[in-house]
Amino acid sequence: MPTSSKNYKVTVYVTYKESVLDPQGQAVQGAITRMGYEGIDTVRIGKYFEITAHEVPGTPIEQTVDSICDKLLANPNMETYRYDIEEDAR
Amino acid sequence: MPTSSKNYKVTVYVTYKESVLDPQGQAVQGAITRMGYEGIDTVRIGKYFEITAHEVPGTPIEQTVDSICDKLLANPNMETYRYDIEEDAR
Amino acid sequence: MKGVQLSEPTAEEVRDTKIYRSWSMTDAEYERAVKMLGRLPNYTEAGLFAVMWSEHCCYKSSTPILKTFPTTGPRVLQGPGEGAGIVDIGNGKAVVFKAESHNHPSAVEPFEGAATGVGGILRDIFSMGARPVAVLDSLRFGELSADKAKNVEHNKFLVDQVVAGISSYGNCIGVPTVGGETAFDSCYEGNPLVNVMCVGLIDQKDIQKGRAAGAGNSIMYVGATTGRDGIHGATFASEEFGEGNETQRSAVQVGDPFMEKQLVEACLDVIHNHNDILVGIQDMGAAGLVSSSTEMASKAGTGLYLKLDDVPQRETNMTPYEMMLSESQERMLLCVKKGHEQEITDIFTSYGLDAVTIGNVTDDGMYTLEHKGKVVAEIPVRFLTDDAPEYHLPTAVPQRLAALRTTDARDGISVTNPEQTFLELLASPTIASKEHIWHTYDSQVLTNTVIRPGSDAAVIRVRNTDTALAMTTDCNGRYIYLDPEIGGKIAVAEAASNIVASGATPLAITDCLNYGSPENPEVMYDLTQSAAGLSAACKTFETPVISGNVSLYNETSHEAVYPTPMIGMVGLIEHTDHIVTQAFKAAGDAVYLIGSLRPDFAGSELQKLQTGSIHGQISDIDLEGIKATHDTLLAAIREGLVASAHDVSEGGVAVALAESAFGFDSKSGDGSENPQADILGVDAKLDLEDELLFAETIGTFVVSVPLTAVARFEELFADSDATATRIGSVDNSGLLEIATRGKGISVSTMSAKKVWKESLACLLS
Amino acid sequence: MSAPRFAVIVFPGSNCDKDLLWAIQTVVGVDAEFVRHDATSLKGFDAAMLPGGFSYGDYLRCGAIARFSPVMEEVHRFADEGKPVFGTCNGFQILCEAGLLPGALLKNTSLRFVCETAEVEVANNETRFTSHYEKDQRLRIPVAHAEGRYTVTDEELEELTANHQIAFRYAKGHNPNGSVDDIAGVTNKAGNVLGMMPHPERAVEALLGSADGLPFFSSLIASMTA
Ligand SMILES: Nc1ncnc2c1ncn2[C@@H]1O[C@H](COP(=O)(O)OP(=O)(O)O)[C@@H](O)[C@H]1O
Ligand SMILES: [Mg+2]
Repeated sequence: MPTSSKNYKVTVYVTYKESVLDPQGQAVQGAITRMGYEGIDTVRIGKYFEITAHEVPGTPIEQTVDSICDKLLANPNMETYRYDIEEDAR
Repeated sequence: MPTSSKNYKVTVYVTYKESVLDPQGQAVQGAITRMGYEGIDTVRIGKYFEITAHEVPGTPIEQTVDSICDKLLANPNMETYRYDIEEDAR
Repeated sequence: MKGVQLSEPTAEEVRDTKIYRSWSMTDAEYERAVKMLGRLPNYTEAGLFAVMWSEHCCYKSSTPILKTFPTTGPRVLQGPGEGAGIVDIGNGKAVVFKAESHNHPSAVEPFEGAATGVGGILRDIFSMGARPVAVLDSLRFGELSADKAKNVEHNKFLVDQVVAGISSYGNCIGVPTVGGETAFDSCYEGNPLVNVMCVGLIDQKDIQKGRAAGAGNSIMYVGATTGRDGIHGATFASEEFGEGNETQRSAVQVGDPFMEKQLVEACLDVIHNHNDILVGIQDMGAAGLVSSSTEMASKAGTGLYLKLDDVPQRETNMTPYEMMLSESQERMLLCVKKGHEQEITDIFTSYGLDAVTIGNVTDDGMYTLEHKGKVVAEIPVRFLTDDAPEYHLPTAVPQRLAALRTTDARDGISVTNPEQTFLELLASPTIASKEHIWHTYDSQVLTNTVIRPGSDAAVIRVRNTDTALAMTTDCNGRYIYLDPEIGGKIAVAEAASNIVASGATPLAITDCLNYGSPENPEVMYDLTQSAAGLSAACKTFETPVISGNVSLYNETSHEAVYPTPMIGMVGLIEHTDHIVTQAFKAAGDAVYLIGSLRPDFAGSELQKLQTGSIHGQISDIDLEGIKATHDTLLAAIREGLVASAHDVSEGGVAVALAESAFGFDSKSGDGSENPQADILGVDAKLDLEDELLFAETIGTFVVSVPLTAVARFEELFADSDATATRIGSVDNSGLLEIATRGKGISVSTMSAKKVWKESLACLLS
Repeated sequence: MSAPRFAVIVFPGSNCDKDLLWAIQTVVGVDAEFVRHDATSLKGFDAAMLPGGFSYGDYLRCGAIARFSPVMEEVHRFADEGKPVFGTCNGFQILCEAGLLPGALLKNTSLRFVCETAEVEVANNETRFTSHYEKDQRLRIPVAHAEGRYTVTDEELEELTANHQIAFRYAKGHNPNGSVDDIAGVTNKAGNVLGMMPHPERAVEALLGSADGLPFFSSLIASMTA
């Protein structure tokens, strides 16, 4: 991996759309309640990706990440995503 | 849920420890490479919890979240976690 | 031999600090290694000795006992010593099987521990060249009710996670989990037992051996990369390394069933289609690279030269010690004819896997490791393998035996309300239906499963033949606890009864010997005596031991587990027409009790239910008599006279009759669950006291016979040394009616079934 | 048309591929062959069959990675040309991810893997995959999955219903996974692509408990030879 170019730390968050039932989140919430914790109202579970990347001349990193999210990391039928890109000193 | 007290939005991130094999991340990374994207170096997958909560008199929210993470959301043998707590206007 | 990494102790420091003790190597063993080598072993070498001479790798305390097992027979093609044992099943085919324990990893990390247990035993099977076709799981946990457990929530968590781990790995890789057993006793709290058995099929011409033969041939590493996974226990405690940071610590092994699926297909491809360039193949199991490679060399009488820099690594700065001992999963070692490495690499690449050459076979008998340009270990192979120590450890009659036998097995037992007792037994987790568990296992993938979980034995048909294989796992640790020798006989007899009840001739067994610490003479007594019982029974039933596994040190600070030699047995069904299940098939069929019930209450579920403990002397069993019963029952089955057969075990004849009624399915009659099905009943009369309904007499069966076959069935038994008593019939009443000399039982089949079927899920929720 | 030839697609991690081949080739007796995920042509084949299993371990979402396999371009072409494309279990999940069928398959509401012989009903016997069944015929076909909860939006469900795209339903009270409207299998609008969670290839031999899947294969073959 080229050292002269920029490095990135990308974080992607994928969650179910509001309208999609998340039984796993419900189960976790139920467990929390049964364990005796108070004050927890709702739990939803999502996926979380930590990606390290480096600059590719001619392709902005945003474009790559956008495309990977759209095509692979999230299923647009039922999920939404967002991401953060940070420059990474390494 | 009481409306007079504070509401919180809690986000918990759970990831494998560095030393633990992450076959899921490897599979995704492989797919990204096969799909022809350049510049992606590593992918690790974690879990992501969106929790809404409300204030419980006498128990700081940090304490509750800490304890839930330790006991339920993360497996201390293999995983680490971090979280953000925000006050939520609702 | 200089130049090991700076952070590592020198050979002198290893000697002076006795660091090897933290690897469970004794001073005497260290001295032995020094003497054999004629010099001080360096850090890496001492580590190799410690791990290769550990109980886990060399069975130093159990070997003398294992040598007493019968291991040969006319059908045995491969006995103990290879990855798995092999038995001829005709038509040029053979069955390959072995069981393995993953108790300790499952106690620490139940999901991954159980999952990697499945992964490990699968590799043993396909490394022989066989395709894995079935998995069985034998599980033991602590109690599930709060009044009997120290930490009931943790016990439930363990059940949940272990089962999830097995299902996740087995389902993903696509090998059906077709059977197993699950029992609960407080002695397993803190030390659950997770034993997994795998059965494979092979064309006899494809049988492989794990050999590294032919100087100059290449040693190739395939599969997953190596990390610091599962390196034994205290090794990386901070004092030793003075660094103590997270990444230096041994990591939990994570299973990657997808990787293993590709590994199975690639390895079988090489074995079936490129056998001319493959010399040997072996899986990397316990003590990973060092164990697999030295064994391959030892079997071929060769030496090895390995260049550790070429070992694919997942983590940075791994030391030779770490690489050699790592137990990263999904890795195999191949010995390949020199010059053909690229062909092998290409095959693995086509499955998305890496295969790299990490060394070669030598003719000097030495095990030589190179790392960063230096030789870091140089030891004769046989020092690590064949010359490992073997101990004849002292035995002592356990004190518990005398104490347990002062009381009569009947003490504390009184059945005043047999119906209630019956329902309580059906609800006890050890007897209750395990559907909640096996429902999460894909038991049908590969489309060979004739009998899924839920009958005495699972049955897999053998494609392109008329034959099928029956398989089961069995062991009631309570009996061994009360009398190791008789208990050992019972374990094999019970497994054989399950096999016979499904219409099969028992072929052979594998085992997992789960015991406490061998340093305890009482444990050694249990081990020795139960092995004697197993051997005696194996001889009678003509089922040699073809493979197995020993798991010692199963104890927590409080107590050792019951001595639990799990028996995995496979039987051959000559024609699929002979397959029988435990489920009643039709109203009107006559019901027989085969054999006669005795007041066998010591260690029974009834005794535990009513007294909260187990005690008393179990009575010896008549192996020859049971064998005669088996032979006659099998003859009846093969003549097509038997509609259903179920052996009497936990809970006694009442439970056996009930389970036969529960299994009925009006659609398929195959015993699979269908709550909508019309329900059958049974009307039986036994000339016995109420208590006897719950006696656990091994070698007795409940059998149903169509009326048209009754005469011939009775004739067969009359001409034999076995007895069959007609006790009633299957009917449409929807009631379980069992009359006795006392009050007897009369309950609705549906309500009893509900108790039995829902209990486990209920207890686990 | 001459005797049809089936392609059984093998993705890394497919594990019902051999079962499907056995059912078609040995039990039903029709020409079938494995085709690797990286094949670039389906020339000479008349139907594409996507088996069950755990393609790429199902590590991201079921079917999400497999849909990018080179062979899927050919499967798309097949579908566009009106040739039959079938997916069971993981195959169904891949077809949904690939957009060849509407909807998605999510975790069972029980959150557990379920392996059982499902009670399935034929909702539409006028497809090329189901013509040898009676309408509403009750079938026993095994299911084995952890992610079989078929999910579509309300509008999509209306459309599916209006277009008679629902081919199979679980019998009332027998829904093993929480699928919307008890849906067990759907076709595309044109009716030449079918996905279903139950495994018809596991129900072709009475010895193994059910032969209710045989008419599925015979319907399909009849539609190809007609
Ligand atoms: N952990 C398990 N995994 C798979 N099947 C199981 C498991 N536990 C029990 N079973 C199945 O449940 C049935 C009853 O088991 P068990 O009571 O041990 O039978 P038996 O007393 O005849 O040996 C068997 O078909 C067995 O295979
Ligand atoms: Mg039995």
